[in-house]
Parts: sequence; C-alpha cells; structure tokens
Amino acid sequence: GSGSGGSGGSGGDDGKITLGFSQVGSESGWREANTKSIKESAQTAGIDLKFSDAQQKQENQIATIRSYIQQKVDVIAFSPVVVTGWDAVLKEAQAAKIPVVLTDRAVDSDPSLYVSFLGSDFVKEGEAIGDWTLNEYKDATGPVNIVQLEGTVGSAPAIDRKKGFESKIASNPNLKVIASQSGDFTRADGKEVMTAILKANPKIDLLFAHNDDMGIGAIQAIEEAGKKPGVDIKIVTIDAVHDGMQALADGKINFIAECSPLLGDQLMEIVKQIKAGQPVEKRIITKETTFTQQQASEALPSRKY
Amino acid sequence: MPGAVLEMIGVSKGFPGVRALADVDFRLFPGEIHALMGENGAGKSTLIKVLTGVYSADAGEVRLGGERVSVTGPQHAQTLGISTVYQEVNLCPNLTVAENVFIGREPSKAGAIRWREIRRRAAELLTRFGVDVDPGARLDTCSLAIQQLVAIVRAVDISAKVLILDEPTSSLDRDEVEQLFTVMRRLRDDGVAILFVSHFLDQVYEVSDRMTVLRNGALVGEYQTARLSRIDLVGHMTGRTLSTLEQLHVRDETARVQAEPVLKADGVGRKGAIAPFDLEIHPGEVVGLAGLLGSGRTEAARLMFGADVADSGTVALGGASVPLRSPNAAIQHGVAFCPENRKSEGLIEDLTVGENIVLALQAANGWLRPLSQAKRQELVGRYMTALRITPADPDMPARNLSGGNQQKVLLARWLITQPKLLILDEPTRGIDVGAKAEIQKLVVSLAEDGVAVLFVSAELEEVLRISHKIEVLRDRRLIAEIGNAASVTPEGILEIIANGTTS
Amino acid sequence: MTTLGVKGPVRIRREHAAVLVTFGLLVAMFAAGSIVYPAFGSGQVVVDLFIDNGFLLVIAIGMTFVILTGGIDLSVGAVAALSGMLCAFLLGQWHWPVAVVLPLVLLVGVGFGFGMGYVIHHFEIQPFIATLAGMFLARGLCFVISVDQISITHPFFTEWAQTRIPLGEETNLTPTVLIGLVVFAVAFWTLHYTRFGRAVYAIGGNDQSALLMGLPVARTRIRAYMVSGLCSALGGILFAFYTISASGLHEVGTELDAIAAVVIGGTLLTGGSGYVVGTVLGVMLLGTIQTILRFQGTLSSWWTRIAIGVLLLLFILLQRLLGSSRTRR
Amino acid sequence: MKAVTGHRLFWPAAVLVVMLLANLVVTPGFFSIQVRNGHLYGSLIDILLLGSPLMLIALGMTVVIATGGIDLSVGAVVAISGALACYLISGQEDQGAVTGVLVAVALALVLSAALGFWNGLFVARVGIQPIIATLILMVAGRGVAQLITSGKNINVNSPPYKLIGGGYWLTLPFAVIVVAVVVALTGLAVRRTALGMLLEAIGGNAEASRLVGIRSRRLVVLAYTFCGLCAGIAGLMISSNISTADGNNAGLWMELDAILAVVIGGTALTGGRFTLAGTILGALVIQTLSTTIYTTGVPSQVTLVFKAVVVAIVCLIQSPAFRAKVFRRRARPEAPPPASPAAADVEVNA
Ligand SMILES: Nc1ncnc2c1ncn2[C@@H]1O[C@H](COP(=O)(O)OP(=O)(O)OP(=O)(O)O)[C@@H](O)[C@H]1O
Ligand SMILES: Nc1ncnc2c1ncn2[C@@H]1O[C@H](COP(=O)(O)OP(=O)(O)OP(=O)(O)O)[C@@H](O)[C@H]1O
Ligand SMILES: [Mg+2]
Ligand SMILES: [Mg+2]
Repeated sequence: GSGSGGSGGSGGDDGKITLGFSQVGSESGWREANTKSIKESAQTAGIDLKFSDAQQKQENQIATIRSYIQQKVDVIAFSPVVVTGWDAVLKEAQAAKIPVVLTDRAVDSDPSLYVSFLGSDFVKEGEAIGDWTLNEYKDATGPVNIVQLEGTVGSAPAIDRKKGFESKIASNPNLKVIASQSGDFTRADGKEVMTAILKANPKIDLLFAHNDDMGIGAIQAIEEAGKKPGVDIKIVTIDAVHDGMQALADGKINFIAECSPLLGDQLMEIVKQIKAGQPVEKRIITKETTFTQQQASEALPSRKY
Repeated sequence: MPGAVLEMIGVSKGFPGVRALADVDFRLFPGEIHALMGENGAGKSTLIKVLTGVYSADAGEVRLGGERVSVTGPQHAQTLGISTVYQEVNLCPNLTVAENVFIGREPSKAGAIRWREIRRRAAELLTRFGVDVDPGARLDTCSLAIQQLVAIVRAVDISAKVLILDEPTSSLDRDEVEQLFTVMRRLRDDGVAILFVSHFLDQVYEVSDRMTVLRNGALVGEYQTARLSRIDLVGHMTGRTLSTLEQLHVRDETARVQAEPVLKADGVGRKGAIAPFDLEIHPGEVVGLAGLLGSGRTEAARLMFGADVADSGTVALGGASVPLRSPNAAIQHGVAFCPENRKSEGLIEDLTVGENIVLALQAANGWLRPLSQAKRQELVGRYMTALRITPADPDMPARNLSGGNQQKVLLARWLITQPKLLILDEPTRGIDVGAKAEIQKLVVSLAEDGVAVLFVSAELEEVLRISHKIEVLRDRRLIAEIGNAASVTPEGILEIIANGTTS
Repeated sequence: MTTLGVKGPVRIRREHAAVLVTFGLLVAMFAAGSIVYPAFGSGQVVVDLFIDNGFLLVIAIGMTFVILTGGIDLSVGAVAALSGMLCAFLLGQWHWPVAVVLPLVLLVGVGFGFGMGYVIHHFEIQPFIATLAGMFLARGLCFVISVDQISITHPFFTEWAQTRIPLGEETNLTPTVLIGLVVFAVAFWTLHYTRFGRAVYAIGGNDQSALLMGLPVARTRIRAYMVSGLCSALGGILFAFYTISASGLHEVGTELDAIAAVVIGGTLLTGGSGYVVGTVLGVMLLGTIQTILRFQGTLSSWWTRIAIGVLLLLFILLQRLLGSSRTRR
Repeated sequence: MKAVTGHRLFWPAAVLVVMLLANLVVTPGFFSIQVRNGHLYGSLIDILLLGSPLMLIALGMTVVIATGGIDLSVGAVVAISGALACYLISGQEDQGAVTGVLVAVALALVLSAALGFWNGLFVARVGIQPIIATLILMVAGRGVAQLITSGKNINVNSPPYKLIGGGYWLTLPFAVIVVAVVVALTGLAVRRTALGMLLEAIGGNAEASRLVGIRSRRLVVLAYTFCGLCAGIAGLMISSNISTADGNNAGLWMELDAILAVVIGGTALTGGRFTLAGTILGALVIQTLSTTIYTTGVPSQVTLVFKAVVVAIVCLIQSPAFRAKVFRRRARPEAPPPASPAAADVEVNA
C-alpha cells in the first residue's frame, strides 16, 4: 500500500484501516442481510467503513469508487452491479495504489486489476439445481414440464443461474422448460407470473425460481389455484434466506441452493491480510451449500438470516 | 380594375353540428381595403382561416393571382404573400416583444441570429407605429392592446401582397386606430390588398373601399362602401331591421342613488401598476373608466376585484372594509369581474359553454353544493337566449365558439351570479353592432335594478353613452372625475387627458 | 415586472436571476461540503462531477430541447443503453470499423427521435406515451441484441476510457468532459442564435400561436425530438466510453434524472421557458448531492434516499424563496 | 354507429376487447370462470384482482392530472403504506385480531393521505412544479418504506389483512369490491357534485379559474391527498396479496404504469377534461397486457418490444388524427372531386 491511509482520508484515525464499500443497492432482503453482515463485521474487526449505496446504477458505483480514490481510503471493496465495464476505474484505483476486493458478483476485467474476488458462483448455483433435477427425474418416462421464474432480465444472477440450470438439464430430453418468465426477483411478481402461467399450463411438474422470494410468491399462487406446492408441483429455488428455509422445512419447497450473503467476516479478514502485506487468494468462493427439506429443518434454528 | 389578387370560389366549411361557411365566394383586389362584415359567428374568422390554410375547406377553391392554390398552412400562406393577424392575439407570450415581431424571419448572418439588429429594427418599427413599449419586455407583461399592436406590426412588416386583419382594433383606442389606418392606407396605395374585419361601423366606413357581408355562413353580397348606408349594412348583416341601434339616453338620468356606496376605495394603489386613487361606486351607478391605451384602467379594475393585490389603501365593500387578497374575497361580497383577455383569463376552452356559464356561480356555492341539473339548464338556457349566444348548444366546447360569442359567455357567467358590483373590462370587445347595443342596454337596465357597474372601454363614445360618472386616467394615475352630462364629449375627455387638467 | 433593479445598461431578467440563484446555491452547497469533508474541496472533485455526469449532462441537454417545446422524452435512458449495446455488438460481433459504427449509432438515435416526434406531431399522440413506447422498444431491442452484458474490447474505446488530460498537478480531465462542454456550447448557440432554437421556445410558449405565426411547427417539434435522440445516443456512447461495456440494464431511470436536472435548472415543464445553463446546473446539483453522500459514507441505503430527498427539498425551497419575486399577472 | 365510435370510451374499450379475444385464441380456456374453494376462479378474475391496485392508483392519478399536475410519488406511497401496515400487524400479539388490523390499516391510510397532502401543499402553496415536488417524495419515500421494514421483507400472517388484497367476499375478490366502491364513490363525488367541473376548470386554465373565484389551492391539495390515499389503499392490497411488505420493490415504477393507464383512458396529461371510466379501462388494458405476456409465454427478452408494439398500436388506433389520415387515404378515391359550382347568385353592387 501507499501508506497514505488516514492522513488524507476523511475521519480515519491513525492505524485504523479505512475500507470503502460500494453496495449495489437495497433491492432485496438478501442484499440487506449482505449489507448488515458487512457493517457488523467491520465494526467488530475495528475497520473504519465508508459505505455507499449505488441504487443499482453502475455509474453511481464507478463514481463512488472514484470518490473513494479521492478520499484515499486504504482498501476498496464493492459488489458490482454488472459484470462488465470496470477496467477504467479499476486502473485508476491501481494507479492510486489502492487495492480492490470484489464481493458477491464477479467482473470480467483483467484479474490483475483486483486483489481478490469473494463471492458465490451463480452458474454453480444453477448447476446445483440442475443436478438435483436430473437426479429427481432420472426415472421419469414421460415429459417433465418445468416452469422457470427468472430474475431481472439482463442481471448477472439471472443469466448465470439460467445458464447453469439449462446446461445441466439439457442432458435429459424429458426435461422440458415449458414456460420461462421474468419475475424480477420479487415476491409480488413471482406470484403474478405464476398465477398466469398456472392458468395457461394445466400440467406443471417442477418450478425453478431464481430466488426464494419469487418461489414464495409462486407458492401462494399455486395454493390459490388449489394445488399443493412441493407435492403437486415441486419447487426448487436459490438463496436460502430465512423465509425460503422455512418453506423448505414446511415441505413447500423441495430443494434450495444456498447463496450466502454473509461475507462480512471473510471480507474483513481479507482486508486485514492485504494491509498486513500477506498474500490473498484471487478467488474465494463463499462457504455455501445446498439444502434438502430434512437439512432445512435441522439448520433453521441456527440460521442468522 | 385589375384582376383579383385573391379569389375564393364556392368555399364551404362545416364543423360538427355547425355549417360555418356555405358556398361562399369572395374577391380581393390589389390596392383596396376590403371589409368583411357579419354578426358574431357569421363565419368571418373561419373564412380567413380557410384562406390561410389553418382549416382545409370541405369544398371550393382558392385562387391567388388567378392560379388555383391549395394552401397547406399559415407558413405556406406567408410564403405565398399572405400575412395575417388572427382574431385572438396569436403571439408567443414567453418571448420578447422584439422577438415576436421577427420570429421566423430573423435577420441573421452566417446562420446566427443578429440580436442587436432585431432589437434595433423592432424599436424602430414600434416607434413608427407609436407603440410605447420596451422591445425587450416579455410579451405577457404587456397589456392586451400592446399585444394586438405587436401582432399588427409583425404582420405589416412582412411586406406581403395580401394583408389580413381580423378585428385588429378591438382593444385599441382612437389614436392607435388612426395610426393603423394611416399605415393601411399607405399600404393600399402601394398596391397591397387588405382584408379588414371590425365590428366598429365607423371604422369600416372610414377606411374601407368595399365590403363583403356574410350571414350565418352564407354570402349576402359584395358592396361598395360608399354606396351602402349603415342601416342597409346592418340589415344585410342581421337579416332584420335593427331598432336596438337607437341611441341610449342614459346620461340625462343622473339619478344617482344616495345610498351607502357599494364600493369605496381609499388610496388604493399598486407600485408599478397604478398610483393610489380614491373611488366610490353607488348602487345603480355606472362608473366609466376612460383613458388611453396603457393608462392603467385594467390595473385599477383588477385591484377592485383582488385579481392583483393592492399594496396601499383600503377597499370597503357595502360599508365594511374588506382586505382584497384574492378574487374570492371580492366575489363573496358580490363583486364580479369580466377580464379583458378572454382567451387567457376568462374562458376555459376545454369546458362546455354551459359549464363556463355556471362556473362563477358554482365556485361561489362551493363544490359541495352543486346546482341541480334543472336549475342549471334553466339558467344557461335563459342567458344564452338573452345574450343570443349562437350556436345555442350549451354542450359545445367553448373553444368552438366564435370570438364574439365567447365574450357573451363570459358576460353570462357573471350576470348569473347577480352581483352587486359588476366590473367589466372591455366587455364589448369583438362584439357585433347588434349585440353591442344589447349589452349596453343590459348594463343600463342592470343599473336601473340597482347594480353598480364599473365599465372599462377603449371606446370613449361607449363610455360616455352609458356612464353616470367618468374617471379619467392618464399614465397610470387617476387624474379627474367628472359627472356625465350632455356637455361632456369624447373630445372633451381627450382634452382632459392631454392637458391633465379638470375642465 | 420585466426587470429587476435599475433600468440601466445592465439588466438582470428574472429568469436570469433564477439561474444565478441556482448557481449561488450550488456554490454554497459545495462550500458547505468542503467545510464538512476536507477532501471534498479539491479541484478534482469538481472535475469528477463533470466526468461522472458527462453522459447525463449530454442527455439532459437534449431533454431540454424537448421540454422547451412543452413535450417530454422518456426514452432517453433506453436509447442511450441501446446505443451502447449497438456499439458493443457491431464492434465486437460484426467487427465493423469505429468510423462506421459511431455515426451509425448516432443516426439510430436520431431515427428514434424522428419516429417519436413524427408520431407525436402528426398523429397527436401525447409525448408521454409515444416516448414511453419508444423507451420500451429501445430497451427491448437491447435485450433482443443480447441479454448478457457485453464488454467492449475495441482498442478505440479502451484507450479513450483511459485517456486523461492533465489539468494542473493533481487534477485531470477526460475527453468526455470536453465533449459535454462542446455539446453544451452548441446547444446554447442553437437555442439562442438559430431560427430553429427560437422556434423551439415559440412552440413551447404556445404552439397554436406559433402555427398561426407561420412558424414551421411540425419540423421544429420533430427536430427537437431528433436532437434529444441524438443527445441520448451520444450520451450512450459516452457512457460506453465510461464503462467500456454495454447492457440492457444500463441507464435505467436516467430519464427521470435528466428530467429532474432540467426542471431543477429552472425550465418549466409546460415549455417555453428555461435555459440550458440551468440544465447544466441541475446536473451539477444532482451530482453534488450524490458526492456529498459518498463522502458522508455512513448512511444506510434508506437514509441515503431520504437524505437525497431532503437535500433536494432544501435546495428547491431555497431556490424558490430567493429566486422568485411576486408575479404580476 | 357513428355515435358509438365517437364516444370517448369506445376506443379504449375496443382495445381491451380485442386484447382479451386475442388471449382467447391463444389460450382457449381464457374466458372460463369457475367456482373453486368457494370463490370465482379464472384468468378474467385474475386480471381484475391483480389489476385492482393499478386501477386505484390510476384513479387518484387521474384526478391529479385533471388539475394539470402529476404525481410521481405514488409508487413510494404504495411501499410506505404496505410497510407501515405490515410492520404494525407483525408487531401484534395476535395477528389475526380484526381490531389490530383495522388500526394498522387506518394508520397506514392516514399516513398515505398525509403524504398526498404534503405533495399538494408543495404544489399549491409553495408553487413548485408538480413533477419535482412529487419527485422528492418519490426518492425519499422509498427510503422511508425501507426504514420501516429495515430493508427486509416483513411477513404477516393475518387472515383479516389477507382479505384486503387476496381474499374473497361473496365469491368475489375483495379487492375488486373495494375498487368498485372507491370508483363509485369517486364518480359520485366528481360528477354529482361540482368537484369534477371545478377540477377540470383548474386544469384547463388556472388563471381563469382563479378569476372566477375557484379556491383552486384547496382543491389541488384535495386532489393530491386523494391520490395519496388511493396509492395507500393500493399499497395495502399489494402487501396483503403476498402477505409481505416489500419496502424495496413494492410499487416500483408503478407511477409510469398509472400515468400510462390514465392516458390510454383518454385523459390528456395537460390537464382539464378527465374520465374515470376511461382510466379504469386503461388500467385493465395494461393489466391484460401483462397477463397476456405471461400466459402466452412471450420470452422475457422480447417482452419489452412486445409491450412497445402493443402500446404503440393502442395509441395510434385511439388517435383521431391517425384514423383520419388512414381513413382519408383510403376514402379519397371515392370522394368526388370538388366541382367548382357556377357562380352563386349573389347581388353584387360593384
Ligand atoms: N373549431 C371549431 N369547431 C366547431 N365550430 C367552430 C369552430 N370554429 C368556429 N366554429 C363555428 O363556426 C361559426 C363561425 O365562426 P367564426 O369564428 O368564423 O365567426 P366570426 O364571424 O369570426 O364571429 P366573431 O365576430 O364573433 O369573431 C360559429 O358558429 C362557430 O361556433
Ligand atoms: N406585467 C407588466 N409588467 C410591466 N408593465 C406592465 C405589465 N402589465 C401591464 N403593464 C403596463 O402597465 C400599463 C397599464 O396597463 P393596463 O393594462 O392597466 O392599461 P389599460 O389602461 O387597461 O389599457 P389597455 O387595456 O387598453 O392596454 C401599460 O403601459 C402596460 O403596458
Ligand atoms: Mg371572428
Ligand atoms: Mg385594459
């Protein structure tokens, strides 16, 4: 590092590390858990956190990072809104000798521009769901009708989860995605879309929702249509937030691939390592797993979010 | 006589429910001033708008210099050499006076507008017309009369073959009218064909060479002005012999009611608008405001209504001092105000005629106490007949009415409220001869019933004809109050204005 | 009254006064920021304001034309995103030369503007809907071209993105800022020194009157939308320079930022009154608020929003209090 | 025939019918309505139910637009109202208690109306342009909603609350009944009193309205308050329907949909004349459009293009200017060329 930390930084006491963190926005409960985790971890780790919310706009995020460069923070971390388009600002950070850590979502810039990427792999999550599906329907003789509730069109999680899932199920010709619509990652839209799809498609075997919220919305739609979620229509989702886990434990969801928002501790660890001059790994995948109904009931009491 | 520069043959134009023009022929020769005459709603403005391509005719053709043309719009008309002042002031309120004169044909060099040139030439033109206004002033800060003059200056400066003036003089006072006529005559002598619309017979007879009369959208005939008597003209226009034109003899009945004044203004004034003045109006009294253009009549009237807030003085209505902070306060005390600019301050074009008429009464009642349907129909019907508003369809959008009829709608709106004090700012603007006389009679009869009237008009004769008392204004200051008597003449008043002394 | 103060050689019109007040408030806000946050006062922060908002500035300037005619253009953000997408796609997939792609993209923007303007004028569709449909269409086309986010690897873009023009020791500019300033100058000149510009004001004042005065209303109105389309496309290209990438999710909500900037700058949404200088100030204001919050750095997401709202509110109230004298009529 | 097509509601209604028929072609059972679990069930019912919040918001928006204003903050108010109600209910011991729910609902509605009132004050008293005045609340309001929910979803499990946006009453969706009642009351209020006319007057010509003595400030404030209230009710419906308050996303971009509904219904954004029935039709058109997209399986990446095309067609068909141009082009050959009649017999004293 340049060792300038604190001198020009705003409010940084001597010796205290200043971390500038640019968050995507506050679009979901998942994101909020993520923010909270980072804030709490920074506090316990004794790191001075500069936090800024980009309201889902890349331009805001770029400007924020540039502002952190101006403020001469010690480390910059951010959850990129989109995958692309970070080269220039990352080079600026590099020129100012401020190390950058990515969290949660990847960027497609040259890896030399950032120190480390800490986060989940959306494609893997989609693949995990795909694997489960393959296994569940390996004996199926007839066609299996699948409905997919996609996330926000054009967003990285939606693209990657879809990619991962569809690449896996392609190996079984019985598995057919009969409807795939965007539910914008929200509960209300998940419900609305599912309500309409249920009317148009009498036979649905499996629902894959790109996140728990849409899944929960869809569960309500399914129940209102007089069907039993988890039984008449099997449901798989991604995220494993509290509500999702509850539904899983209740038997309304069949399987969830976790996408953990709790990266705070890991992030602070990395920041400290960087400041101490220790080497850090380029790619750190957050500790994530998958849950079946059984596992969910067991894990639920100790879940933090 | 050379061939017609402009000819319209068999032109018809209908609007939903109205036949505005039916098979009308019209000719305009170079070097003549041609008056287009007709009652309100006769189709004059429509004819003009067909001519300039604002409306496309349903049938018929327009010939310019003998050749058939199909005019696609005002812009096209301008390039064909037809320059027009439309009836309602049609300028851009957000631009300066100078710009309104030159917009669309700004002098420019290398593609860049030369502002200095525009200001210089505008100032020159305005002085030439005797218009006393800062060319850099925004148009909407100017009084309606000034706006009308600016529109005329603009049209005249576009040196055209045909100049069309649709009621250009409705807000102008004598001097301005004279100025305009001088210019018109000069242009005529230069060979320009001028089409002129006015409801002032005096003006028509003074300036026009020939006239075409329309009635109910149909052509009545084409006449030499010199050979047509006024009585005949009015007969052609109205289709009946008019008895209402007889002089009203009001001025002798100066039976002023010695009761408590309806309105008593004490040192009321507003900076930059009008100097503090005193004014008393008694029940049954008609008080006229006389003055030249821009002398502050409108300003004074607006203060009495709370349309603008006075910054000095007090107003007492019915004996009690009332702070006039908004029109509403005045209305609550029985004051009514008919503004001079009907387009921007009076009419609500979206609403129907009926709605426009009941609006003031309804506003006074509050929205919770709507007039019953029956009552509404009765009131609207009564006043539409009384004022002869045509077409007699209360459900027609007000924007579709002809200019004069719109003015009548505004009058009806306030008459319905049965005010104690009626303030009329140019109420006869754009109203045809017959209707004008009727309105004057109406004012007189209202006064007989005990209504106090404050009457503003650019037409001194009119003011003299009906007022009991005349307040003379000059340079935004009330300079004299004179009781009306047979000895008072328009010339006398002009003299007072000129000398600033009480005779 | 038309004039404030003495009637002399130097006259300050009320509208000018409003712009001055806005400028003063902006400076005051900046000064306050510098006092509270030491690093705030540096020249680079000011320059960054232009760098980070360059594309918004260009888009808002285009929007100013449309709003001056009394219309509105909701499609700007989407058209900008589409331009970025086209750049990325044509350069990356089809390998067309930059010299072809950039003009083509600008042309597409102009075309969008023309289409919307034509429909608005000739079919009398309300601008709000026509441009909303345009917005759906442009954003939809982005996704049709590619749902994925695409990086632009073309050297022209990557180099451009990193070009810095030094301006003193610690401060430097990007070419984007210069383009923004040029656009501003051209827009100012167009609005005040060409017939087209004056006709824009006239239409906004009263389009019926403008028609009767013989102004080319159809042409002017359509052109205003074309200007907005052009500016959006240019803004999209600048954004692509800024992020060297394209995505259908770029510039969501930019139309509201642009409209807000224009209106805060004192332009009336009803048309006919306002200045592009005001628009520049409006963009600066929005940028300054964001910057202050970034320097604050302790607010949660929702307090950020509330703070933006409150700062905006304060600013507008002050602007209103200081900038307006009583209107006469 | 002319009388029918000339009616101002004809074209929005026609568009709606065509859209529904198109759905019927693609999905044969689209019009079927059954009774399931003791209530009506079917796509048409869904459209009504899911369209309810939009209808309400658009209703309030219509009144504001009539005065020549606009309200961008409705989406934020939706979020706040739902957030507050759910927050209050979730804090109660017995979430199923009717009184508790009523209190929560009442407080949420009072707050929504107050927010509308605030907007109205800014527009009418302070004289700030409506778009900016309401933009402030649009930005800050969502922050407030997130503040209430702490950025998370607040789940409630309250049958009485569920009734508002997802329940049924006499086999009918309760939300639809609420909309029907609000629309009927509003219709009565604007057309049976003079309110509608006065609002139209203000929107048509503000200065002239002032000069006839209309207390326009009060009415404008009233309009915004009403709009806030409508958005508040819609917010309750949206959160009730999913038993969750989502401060982040509830009502997001809904202001655009609402304005679109108003305009499709035939009310001009410039203020003046308005039609409530048109607005309801407009909202139904928009809801039908979304449902169509979901049921017919338009791929999500072309959804927006599809929407653009439909909106464009809807608006063009509605535009008299467009129809006139298209019809004239077709009718021209049939119309006889305007023969110039022989000179009329006019007395010419030349
Ligand atoms: N746009 C329109 N739509 C429907 N009817 C109209 C329209 N314009 C004018 N009319 C009707 O056409 C007739 C002729 O109107 P026009 O304005 O030509 O009268 P005018 O002779 O100019 O009267 P005035 O002296 O009052 O100005 C009137 O009955 C009027 O109501
Ligand atoms: N907003 C304004 N700002 C500056 N000057 C104004 C404004 N409005 C009017 N004036 C000027 O004030 C003077 C008085 O105007 P007012 O309208 O009262 O005249 P008036 O006596 O009614 O005459 P008329 O109506 O025939 O023009 C005029 O010179 C007018 O140009
Ligand atoms: Mg006329
Ligand atoms: Mg006057």
